[in-house]
Amino acid sequence: MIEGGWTFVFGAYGVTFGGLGVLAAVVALRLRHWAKRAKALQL
Amino acid sequence: MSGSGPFQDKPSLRVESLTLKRGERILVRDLSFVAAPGAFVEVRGGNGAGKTTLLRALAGFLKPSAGRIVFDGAEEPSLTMHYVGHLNALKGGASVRAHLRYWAGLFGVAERDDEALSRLSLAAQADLPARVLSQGQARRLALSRLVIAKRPVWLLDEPAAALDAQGRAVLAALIEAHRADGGVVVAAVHEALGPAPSQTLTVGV
Amino acid sequence: MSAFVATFKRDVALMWTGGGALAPVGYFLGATMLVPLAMGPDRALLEAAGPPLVWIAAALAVLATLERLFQADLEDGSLEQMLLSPAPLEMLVLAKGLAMWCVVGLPIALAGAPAAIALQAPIELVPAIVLSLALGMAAFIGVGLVGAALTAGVKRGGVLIALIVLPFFAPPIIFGSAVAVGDAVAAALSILAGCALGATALGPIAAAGALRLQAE
Amino acid sequence: MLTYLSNPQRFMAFSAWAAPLFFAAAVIALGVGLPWSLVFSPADYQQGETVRIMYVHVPAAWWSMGVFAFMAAASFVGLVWRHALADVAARAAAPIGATLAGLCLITGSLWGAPTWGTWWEWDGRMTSMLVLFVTYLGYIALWSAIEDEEKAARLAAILCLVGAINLPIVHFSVEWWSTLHQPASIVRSGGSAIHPSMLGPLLTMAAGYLFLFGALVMMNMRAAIFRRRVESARARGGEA
Repeated sequence: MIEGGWTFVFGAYGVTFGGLGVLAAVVALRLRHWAKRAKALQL
Repeated sequence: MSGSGPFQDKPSLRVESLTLKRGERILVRDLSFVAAPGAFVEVRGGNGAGKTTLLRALAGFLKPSAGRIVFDGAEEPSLTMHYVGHLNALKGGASVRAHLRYWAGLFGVAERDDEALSRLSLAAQADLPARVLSQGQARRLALSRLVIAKRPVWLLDEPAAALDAQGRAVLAALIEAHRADGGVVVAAVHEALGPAPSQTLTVGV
Repeated sequence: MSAFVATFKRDVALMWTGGGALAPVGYFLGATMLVPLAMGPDRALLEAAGPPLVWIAAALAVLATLERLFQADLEDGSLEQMLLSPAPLEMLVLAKGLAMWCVVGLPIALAGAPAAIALQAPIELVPAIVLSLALGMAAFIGVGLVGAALTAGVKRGGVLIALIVLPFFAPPIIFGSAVAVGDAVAAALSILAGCALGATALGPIAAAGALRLQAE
Repeated sequence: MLTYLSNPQRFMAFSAWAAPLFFAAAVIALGVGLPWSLVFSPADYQQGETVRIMYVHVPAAWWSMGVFAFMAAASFVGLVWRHALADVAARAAAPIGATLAGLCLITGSLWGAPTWGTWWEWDGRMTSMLVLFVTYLGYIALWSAIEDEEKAARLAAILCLVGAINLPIVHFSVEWWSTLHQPASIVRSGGSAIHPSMLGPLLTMAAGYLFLFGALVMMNMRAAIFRRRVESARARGGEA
C-alpha cells in the first residue's frame, strides 16, 4: 500500500477544479459579453 | 453528341424564383427566366452585384437558398455545361497542348487539340508552357474548353476579359456558331460581347 | 482516355516538372540524418532504437508535400472544372492521391532502405521496411488528402494540416515501427496493408466532400 | 425533444432556464462528490489515498470521449440535414471536451507518479487520450482558421466524423502496440474491479461533470447565437 500521496491527490483535485472553474468563468464571461451586445442592438 | 452537328436533345435552362445569398447578404432575389435552345442571355450588373454568384449557382457550385434551377432535357446538369469563370484553370508548368489533352480526358471526349488550336488561333503556342502565355492567350486557352467538349450550355463569366479585338471576334464567332447549333449561352458581361443577346438580366440594385 | 487516367497523368507530369521527388526525398534523408546527431553515434543505442525513426522522417516528408495538393487547384479554378467532369470527384481525388504516391510515396519508401541501414537496421529487415514504408505512404497520403482538402482555403495552412493529420498517422506509425524493429513483422505488415486500404477507400470520399464545400 | 429544440428561438427560450438549472445541478453534484470522494470514501488497500485521484480522472476520461461522440452526432446532423443549430452545438462542445481531455491527461500523470513511479506511461489508455486531445486541438484550429462560418462548420463536421472513425482504430492499435512492448507489468485498479463503496462518489462526480458539460455547452451555444445576431444586425446596418 502506498503511504501518503496526499500531495498528488490535492494536486489533481486542484488542477481539475481550477481548470473547470476557469473554463466555466471564460464561458460565462463570453456569454455575458455577447448577450449584452445583442440586447443593446435590439433596443 | 459527337461531331459538330446540332445538339440532339437541345436542353433549355429554366430558373424559377431563385434567391442567392452570400453569407447574410442577399445578392439575387426571386429571379426567374427561361433560356430556350439558341438563347443568348446577357447578365449585367455592377461589380459585386452578384453576376458571378448567379453563374456559379447555375453551374451547381453554390446551393440556392430558395428557388430552382432546371435543365430541361438533361439528366445530369453538370455534364451539359461549360463554366468559364474568372479563373482560367491553367497550370503554369503544363503546355498548351497538355491542357487540351487533359481537358478532353477530364470531360470524357475524344481529343481534338488541332481543331481547338486553330479555332482559338493558338497553334503557334501549342508547345509553350502556360506560364509564358500573354493574358489574352491564356484566356483563349481557357475558352478552348468550349470547343474541346461539345456541351450545350455555356456559362461564361466576363469571357472577353483580357481579350484583344481579334480575340473578341473569335469569341463572338464561337457564340454565334453555338447558338446556331441550338446551344444556350449565359454570359456575365461588362460591355456587349458582339452578338445581340436574346435577353438581358440585370442583377443587383 | 478516362478522366481518372487524365488526372493521374497530369498530376504526375506537373509534380515531375515541379521537381519530382527530389525535395521530399531530400527532406526525408535530411531528417534521418538528424537522428544519430540527436542520439549520439553509439551503435548499440542506434541498433536498439534507431530504425523506427525512419517513420518520423517519412511522416514529416509527406506532411511537407500536402499543403499545395488541392490549394493550387482551388486558387487557379481547376477544381471548378473537376466538378464538371463526368467522373465523380472522389475518383479524381483518388487519381491525384495515386499520382502523389507514385511520385513522392514510392521514392521515399525506396529511400527508406539507405535510411534504415544508416540507422543500423539489420540488413535482412530492410526489404520489409521498404515494403512497410510503401504501404504506410499510401495510408499517410489517403488521410493526407482529407487534411489537404479541409485546409485548401487556408493561407499558409501547413501547420494546420500537420495538426489535423497527425492523429491519423498514429496507427500506421505504430505498425510500421513494429516492422522496423522486427516485431511481429507479418502481422504488422498485413495490418498496415489494411490501414492503407482503408485510408485509400475513405480518404477520397471525405476529401471530395470537403472540396465540394471549398468550391462554393 | 431534439426536433422541438432544433428551432433557435425555442432553443434560446429553453436554454435560458435550462442552462442555469444544469449549472446548479452540477454545483450540487460536485459539491456532494467532492467531500465524498476526498474524505468519506475509503482509501484503497493497495494505492492508499492516491486512489482518490480516480474520482476526478475517470469522469474526465469518460466525458472527454462522450463529448467527442456528442460532437460527432451533432456534426452528422449538421452535415446531412444542414442544420445550423447542430453546427453551433458541435463547435460549442469542442473547447469543453478539449479541457476534459487535458485534465484527464494531467490527473493521469499525477496518478501515475505515486502508483507507477513515473509521470508518464505510454500505456494504451493514456496514449489514446493524448491522440484524442490532439484531435480536439485540430478541430478547434480548423474552425478558427476558416473565415466563412458556414463553410467552417461543414468542414469541421467532416473532420469530426473522420476523427470519430480514427479514434477506435488508434485505440486498438495502441493496445496491440503496448502488449507487444510491455508485458502487463502495470497493475491498475479502477476499471473492472471496482469496490462498490467507490462507485457512489465516482458516479456522483461523473454526474457533476455531465451537468457541467450540459450547462457550459448551452452557454457557449447561447453566446454563439447572440454573436450571430449581433453580426447580422451589423451587416444589415452596414447595407442600409
